[in-house]
Amino acid sequence: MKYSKKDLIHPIAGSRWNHIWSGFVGDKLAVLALIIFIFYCLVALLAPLVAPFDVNDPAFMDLINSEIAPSWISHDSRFLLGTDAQGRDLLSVILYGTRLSLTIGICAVLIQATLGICIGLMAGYLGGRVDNFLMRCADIQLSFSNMMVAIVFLAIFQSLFGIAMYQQLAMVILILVIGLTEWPLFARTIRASVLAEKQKEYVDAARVMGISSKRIMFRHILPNTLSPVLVIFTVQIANAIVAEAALSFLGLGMPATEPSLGSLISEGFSYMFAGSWWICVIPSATLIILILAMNLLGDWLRDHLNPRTYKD
Amino acid sequence: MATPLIQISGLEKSFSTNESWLGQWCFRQGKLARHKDSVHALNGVNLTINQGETLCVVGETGCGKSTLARAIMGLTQPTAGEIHYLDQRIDQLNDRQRMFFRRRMQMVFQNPYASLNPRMTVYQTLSEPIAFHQPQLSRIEIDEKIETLLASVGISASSSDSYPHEFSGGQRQRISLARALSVEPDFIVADEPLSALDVSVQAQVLNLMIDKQAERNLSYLFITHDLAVVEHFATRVAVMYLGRVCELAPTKELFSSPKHPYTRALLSAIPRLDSTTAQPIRLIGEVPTPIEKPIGCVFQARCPHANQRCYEELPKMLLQSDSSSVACHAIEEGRI
Amino acid sequence: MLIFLLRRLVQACFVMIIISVISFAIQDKLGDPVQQMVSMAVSSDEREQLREQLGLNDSFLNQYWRFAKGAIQGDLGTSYHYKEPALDVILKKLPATLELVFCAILLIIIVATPCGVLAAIKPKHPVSRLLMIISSIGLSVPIFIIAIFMVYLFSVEWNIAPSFGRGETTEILGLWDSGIFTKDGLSHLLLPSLSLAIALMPIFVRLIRAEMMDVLQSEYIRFAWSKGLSAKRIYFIHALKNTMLPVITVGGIQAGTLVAYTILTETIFQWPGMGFLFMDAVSRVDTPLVAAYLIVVGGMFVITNTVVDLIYGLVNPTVRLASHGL
Amino acid sequence: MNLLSVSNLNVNFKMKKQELAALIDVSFTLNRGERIAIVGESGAGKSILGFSIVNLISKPGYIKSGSIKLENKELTKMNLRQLQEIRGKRIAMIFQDPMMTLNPVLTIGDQLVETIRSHTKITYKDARNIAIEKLHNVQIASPETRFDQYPHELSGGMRQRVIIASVLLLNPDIIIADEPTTALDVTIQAEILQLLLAICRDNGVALVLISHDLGVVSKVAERTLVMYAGHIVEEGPTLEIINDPQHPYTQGLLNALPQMTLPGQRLNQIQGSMPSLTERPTGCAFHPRCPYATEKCQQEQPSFIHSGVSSVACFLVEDMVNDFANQDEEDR
Amino acid sequence: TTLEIALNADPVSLDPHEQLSEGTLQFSHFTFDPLLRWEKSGQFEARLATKWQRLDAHTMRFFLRKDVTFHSGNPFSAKDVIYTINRLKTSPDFRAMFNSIASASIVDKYTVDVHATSPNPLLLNIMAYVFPMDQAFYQGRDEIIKYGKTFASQNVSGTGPFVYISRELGSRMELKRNPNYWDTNSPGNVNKIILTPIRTDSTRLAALFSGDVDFIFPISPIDIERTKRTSGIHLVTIPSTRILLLHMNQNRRQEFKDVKVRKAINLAIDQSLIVEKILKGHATPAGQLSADRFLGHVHDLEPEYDLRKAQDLMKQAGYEKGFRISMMAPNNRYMNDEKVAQAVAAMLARINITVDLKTLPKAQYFQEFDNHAADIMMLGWQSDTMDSNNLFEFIVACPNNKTGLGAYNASEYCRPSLDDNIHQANREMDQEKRIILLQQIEQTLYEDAAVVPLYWQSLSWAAKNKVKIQDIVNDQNYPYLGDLFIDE
Ligand SMILES: Nc1ncnc2c1ncn2[C@@H]1O[C@H](COP(=O)(O)OP(=O)(O)OP(=O)(O)O)[C@@H](O)[C@H]1O
Ligand SMILES: Nc1ncnc2c1ncn2[C@@H]1O[C@H](COP(=O)(O)OP(=O)(O)OP(=O)(O)O)[C@@H](O)[C@H]1O
Ligand SMILES: [Mg+2]
Ligand SMILES: [Mg+2]
Repeated sequence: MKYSKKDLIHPIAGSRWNHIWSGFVGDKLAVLALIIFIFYCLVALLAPLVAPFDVNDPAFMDLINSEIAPSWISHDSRFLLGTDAQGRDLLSVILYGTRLSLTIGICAVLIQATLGICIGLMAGYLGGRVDNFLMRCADIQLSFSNMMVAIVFLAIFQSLFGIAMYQQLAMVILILVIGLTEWPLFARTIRASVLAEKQKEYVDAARVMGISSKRIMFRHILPNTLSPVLVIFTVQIANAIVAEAALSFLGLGMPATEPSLGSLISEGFSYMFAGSWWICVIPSATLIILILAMNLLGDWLRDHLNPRTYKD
Repeated sequence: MATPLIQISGLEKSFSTNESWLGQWCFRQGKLARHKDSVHALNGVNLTINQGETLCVVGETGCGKSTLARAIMGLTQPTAGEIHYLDQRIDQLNDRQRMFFRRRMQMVFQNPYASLNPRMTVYQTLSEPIAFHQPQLSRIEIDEKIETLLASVGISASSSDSYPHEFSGGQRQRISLARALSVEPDFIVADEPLSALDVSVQAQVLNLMIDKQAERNLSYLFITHDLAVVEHFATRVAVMYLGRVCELAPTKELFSSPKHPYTRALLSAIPRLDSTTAQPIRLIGEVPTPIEKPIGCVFQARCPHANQRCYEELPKMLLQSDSSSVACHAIEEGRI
Repeated sequence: MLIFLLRRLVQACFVMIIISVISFAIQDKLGDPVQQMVSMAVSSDEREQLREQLGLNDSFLNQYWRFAKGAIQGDLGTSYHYKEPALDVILKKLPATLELVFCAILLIIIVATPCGVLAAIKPKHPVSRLLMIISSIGLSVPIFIIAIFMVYLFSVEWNIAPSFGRGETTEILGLWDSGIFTKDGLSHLLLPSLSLAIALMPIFVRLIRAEMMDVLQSEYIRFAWSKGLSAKRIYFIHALKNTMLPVITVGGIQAGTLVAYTILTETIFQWPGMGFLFMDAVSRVDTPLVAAYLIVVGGMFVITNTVVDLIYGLVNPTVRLASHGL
Repeated sequence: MNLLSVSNLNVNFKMKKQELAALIDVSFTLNRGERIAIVGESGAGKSILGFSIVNLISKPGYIKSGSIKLENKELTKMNLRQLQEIRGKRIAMIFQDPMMTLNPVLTIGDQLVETIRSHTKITYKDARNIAIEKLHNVQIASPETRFDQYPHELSGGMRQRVIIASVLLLNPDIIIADEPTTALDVTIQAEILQLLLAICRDNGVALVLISHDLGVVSKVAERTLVMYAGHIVEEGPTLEIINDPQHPYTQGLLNALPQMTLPGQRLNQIQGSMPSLTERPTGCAFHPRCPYATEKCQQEQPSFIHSGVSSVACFLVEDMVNDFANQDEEDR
Repeated sequence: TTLEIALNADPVSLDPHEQLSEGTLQFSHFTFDPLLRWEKSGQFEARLATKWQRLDAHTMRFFLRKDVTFHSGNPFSAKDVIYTINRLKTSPDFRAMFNSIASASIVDKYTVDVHATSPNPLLLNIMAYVFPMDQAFYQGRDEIIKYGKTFASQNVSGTGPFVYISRELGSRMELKRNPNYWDTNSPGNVNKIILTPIRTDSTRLAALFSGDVDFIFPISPIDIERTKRTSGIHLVTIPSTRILLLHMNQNRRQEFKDVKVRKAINLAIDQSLIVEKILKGHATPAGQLSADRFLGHVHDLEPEYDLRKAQDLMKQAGYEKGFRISMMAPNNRYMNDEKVAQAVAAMLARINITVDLKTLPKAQYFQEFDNHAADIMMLGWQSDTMDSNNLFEFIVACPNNKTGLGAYNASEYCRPSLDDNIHQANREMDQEKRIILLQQIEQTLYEDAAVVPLYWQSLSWAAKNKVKIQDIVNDQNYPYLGDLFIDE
């Protein structure tokens, strides 16, 4: 068969990134999402500077101040968003919580991506037995939800380091748990793209030139498979943050002394009926807006990079 | 006669279609048996390519033309048979050993939109093989080399920092040719390099290939569907059918007196501008798929002249009076 | 077909062995089961004795060997808390979870399909824009927040639906306790299945939309238009069937997510299903039950994927299961 | 009266920032039973023209102005329901790639029967009989078994036959065939073309054949339109165009064919390539590649003039014709 | 009338002797009757024993109620009591308590003598745990196995107000009124009980608010205000005797050996604030271990909070700069345990003690507790015998593996003189002398600042208004549902 018509359509002239950028500026929603995301990142980075209180200060937590409503209700100007049940300034806690959640999300996805990309590349490029084996592993991995893996990991870490160590390492462990559970998504997507890219003749051309497999994999194929990765990356950060929140909600996540957004929500939930709604609602809103922004960004990227994400 | 540049003998290649080990088990007559499905893309191909000539390979879709090209280039490992490059056997080399031959033999691909890495500029595309094969060259020498290369294929050197998508199909195909030429080979395999191009652009690329051949005494293995191009460009033509060469002849002889029934049908089917040729010869029957290894003549199922012998015995390539060779029992027996 | 199933079986065994090792490895890492069984006043000697009785002091290999031997005969150990074979306990809770999941999936199919199709064929229409906005937001609200607010609004503030449990159940065929045949049971099913459905719906609406839009671009749809077929036929016969292929595969993959979500929903709604049982077992350190749960879920995943593959093969004629060897 | 007349058709693509013109002032007519061909290089707008006749241009594209009349009915103004009446029944289309044109999840039979049943009210059984008969007509062996098969079980040539059968089901007046054989082997191509030709001849169906292969065109069409960058640049009887092309583009196209040069010699290439929609030059779109281009060509769009049996849009020809006319006048 | 009740846990087993836990004892009160039970006033109420008399320091005689039948229809008599006591002595969980009873003997069909091994002032308190079981019903198939199914764990025959119908472990239990219940004077009118365990506080509360259940326990302190405000629902709160305290491990930390440091810690922790803010006043700040109804309670040992003085003490001890310690607390065992621990950590920061706090689920916490894994550990304790000495024995007595004393002494605090007093109090039959002994211990503990008592938790129940729970709940959390009256 001769080759399909689709490839023939001339790509639009001008630099690819230029094109993407110009499309981006045109899309108000995407710009808004990006601004929100950057804002969150800044806030997370600068939390120690912007937070009105230092959460590490022993005096930060004072029971006397517990459950003060946000300043527009209580008119207590010390606490803009009110305080939680422990008397911590909610704004500061949320800032630090966002920092934690984002760190966990991004680091976890970095792990996922690294693992997934390497495995996907290998499976796709080498094919055959290797491919079969790796994809079976991915299947098995998928059959555990991260909730279950988290429990398994917690247990293993605890027996390795002892319970006391565990809480110091909670963040690292969460990153590992979330990072190690969702790599199949990356792997499968990359593999699918690699399989498609491998068919393309530029790979053969490189082989004919005698270029080594490793170089072909990483210098030729990988850059061409990155657009789906970018899309999944943003969406997965959102997912990772949600996963962390869910684990914290079940009491398997960050310890109460170092609350992430998820643990704040889960803790605040018990105050819903009591009328101190802000302890739950404000962190929830913070989380939802962050995730919404990430998802919108992912959507936009998906539409504009038009990548082939994993389907089968 | 001088040693041919490339000599291919008894080349076979089969692809297995059920890779996984478990998938190979199936029930046959109520018993569990292991069974490997395979596609026999090449079934014993013998060819030679001489220095400075253009050997065109024609044949219908799926007859194994690309597989042949890929086997020569070492992109697939043949199942059986030998490939020689000037007396040296090259079909069983590993990547390291093949390195030398990579410089001697190069390839141009069909799809100009897929054969260039979309994430690499023209400069990167060209400098990679040069730097790889001639590590002694300095930066400046490489730059110079690329400049001359680009100029020689008619691309302005100023666009060397552009990405492939900024070029039209014809330009890309010329860049592909430049890439192949960058290591200064003396043999180029071109797998349908024109089929994606428009007539007007086709001419540009074909001209370039003709020019380069004259310039460097290149040899081509040229795969195509387009018999008009073959007639124009080829020194000799090999007609393939279902993984075998069924007729091999100098161009003039082939077009003036096609012998093999398939060649005849093929030539009669070309929609020519001028002639008001008679009806094309209609081939009855299904185009077979090369799942089963054929016994007898591969063309048997669609051949109007097939007899019992064609079903049983493999026809041999026999030299004809006009220096063409044909593998056909009917011709051997003088039935046609 | 048979070979296909056989292949799945081998794969399943492989999965099972890995899962069993892992789940067994965590056995005594979750905490001390004995602590849960005795009162505070019981002396440490007594506890040690009990531990000995339970075989908790044996070496890991010994314990695993015992476990594996039992597992081959379908005995995944005995739950400390329920004092019954762990498998039985889980299977007893299975109907509840399955009903919940089934209702959620039904809701998803009923709602997501038309929404996705609408959003795909009329992308500019205000309704489909609204749908997309809602699904974007829906995708961003974690399920536990959805569930919490559902409880808060529907049962506490408005008192429309019960907030926990399964309500009245009827037994059918003597092996299935069903809640879907009584009004009470259905009303209990409402909130949990709804929140499960809401959490997964956006994924499917968007997926169906994207796939449908892809399919609508294809040549054969254009050909169908050129044949003068009615829009209904083109959308629902030509396009939808092709759309469903990737949706089915993704659906199979989402099974893992579904399991995670059932854990969350069941915990919040006190739904007496497997997920709730699992969390309970974890906090009770009922390790045999935890291990059995992991194994059962792994098994279910393999089964779901097999079923998904079978369905895929049915819908997609180009994938012949026969070609896997019949 | 013409069966189909297209006049001053303009088709645009509405992109984010700009409007791109894909077809500019295209006019032609088609008579009952006539076979015409549209040739041109890739991207000339041939397919767009084909699709716009049945109003099937894909999304950002729309018909900006102009009219398409089927007998007396204006197609551009019709609503979907009316169009559905026309499509398939009066005007049928064959697409380029038989591999992609049939829905992979429906059987051949389903796809044939639904076409009949959506236009006429007959029973499934009758429809099936018609379908099988048509399959037989396109020389498919054992149509009964094929009827229940899925497209992937058929070879490419077979599928193209099925597609031809499916457009024949309702005996349309016009068949638009958009490169029906490009994806096929030469031998199969010949068979399909013959089949198409025979069917058109036998049933008096008008054919619009879209192709870039002048050889194919010469075998089938009575009249040929040459397109370049959204314009029709030359129109006339096929033989005339092949033997005596007027427009420099047509000339170039023909000259570039390998047959036109001696074996082993360089071909007569046209420089450059066809512009994409975004970079269409002013004036005559062909002027950057035209060896005879003048100042005027860069600024003005030549109009379509009759010269002999064919019509051409080129200042060169226009000047020549004018010269002839002047000479005539002077002579007189 | 049907009562739907939601508790935080359900009994592990139907066998009343399998596990000594709140759930089991609650269940025992539903389906069995004790010989005697606690009244709200702190007195004993005669149930199956109509009266009792002390024969000597070792022996007590119980006169049993006549014409009582078990659910199985078997008549109740003295042999059932003997049988039950003997069975209790074999139960791993109850053995510790019943070891002090040497034997029980039949005097006549309705009279029983109970002999203690030594003079035992708490004999009656222990006898409150005797829920006579139906000997004829259980005999021969009455083994107690912690891990496995037994006859007794699946079948019930008691004399109690309710008859067991069915249960689905972990999600539902049904009981119906015993038609032959002997106590015809009881106002109770509940015909059927459906008991659902709901673990999550908010879900349980939501179930009450949405009308799915009639009666719940417990209410999280956070929700108390809201519950009070909700119409149609009423709330009953009773201070309980469960003490929450912190252990400061003196062997892990040199600093804790210094009484000044311990005192400083005690002074730095503001029990009242914790109770007010975290428990919403739903507990009683404690300055000692014994609740006020215990004999050991010393009236004027109030919790002290004085930050200045605490800082001074730290300075005197040479720890002005403070030090760093580890602390562990459970996070799902006691009401808001995790928050309390956090608050404590914050309060200790004020005297420059930096606390690395770890909170664990109870399943893991008590393992760590047994290992004394942190410098400060939290513990809650309810005295089984409703007596101070039980607290002292487990919490502050010198740890001794043989006698089992000090099993929960994570302070590793050891003062032999105190142990002597505890020992003495165990056999002192004279109430007055005993009070002095116990109060002395409490006073010593206070002066030594051996542990940090935090508060006595309160118990709260909530129910629909028509359910008159105020009459049947008590500080041990054994609601006497048999006497529950529901307005129609
Ligand atoms: N990697 C592969 N795996 C399995 N079968 C293959 C593979 N590559 C080629 N084949 C099969 O081998 C046969 C020969 O293929 P090949 O690509 O050589 O044909 P071709 O003559 O180049 O056809 P075309 O004209 O379409 O390019 C075909 O039937 C094809 O399906
Ligand atoms: N959906 C689209 N959006 C934007 N431009 C389009 C679209 N479809 C087609 N075009 C452009 O319109 C022009 C005409 O396209 P058309 O498909 O008619 O060409 P063609 O002559 O049929 O070419 P071919 O021989 O390759 O089929 C091309 O330049 C093409 O890039
Ligand atoms: Mg090929
Ligand atoms: Mg086209």
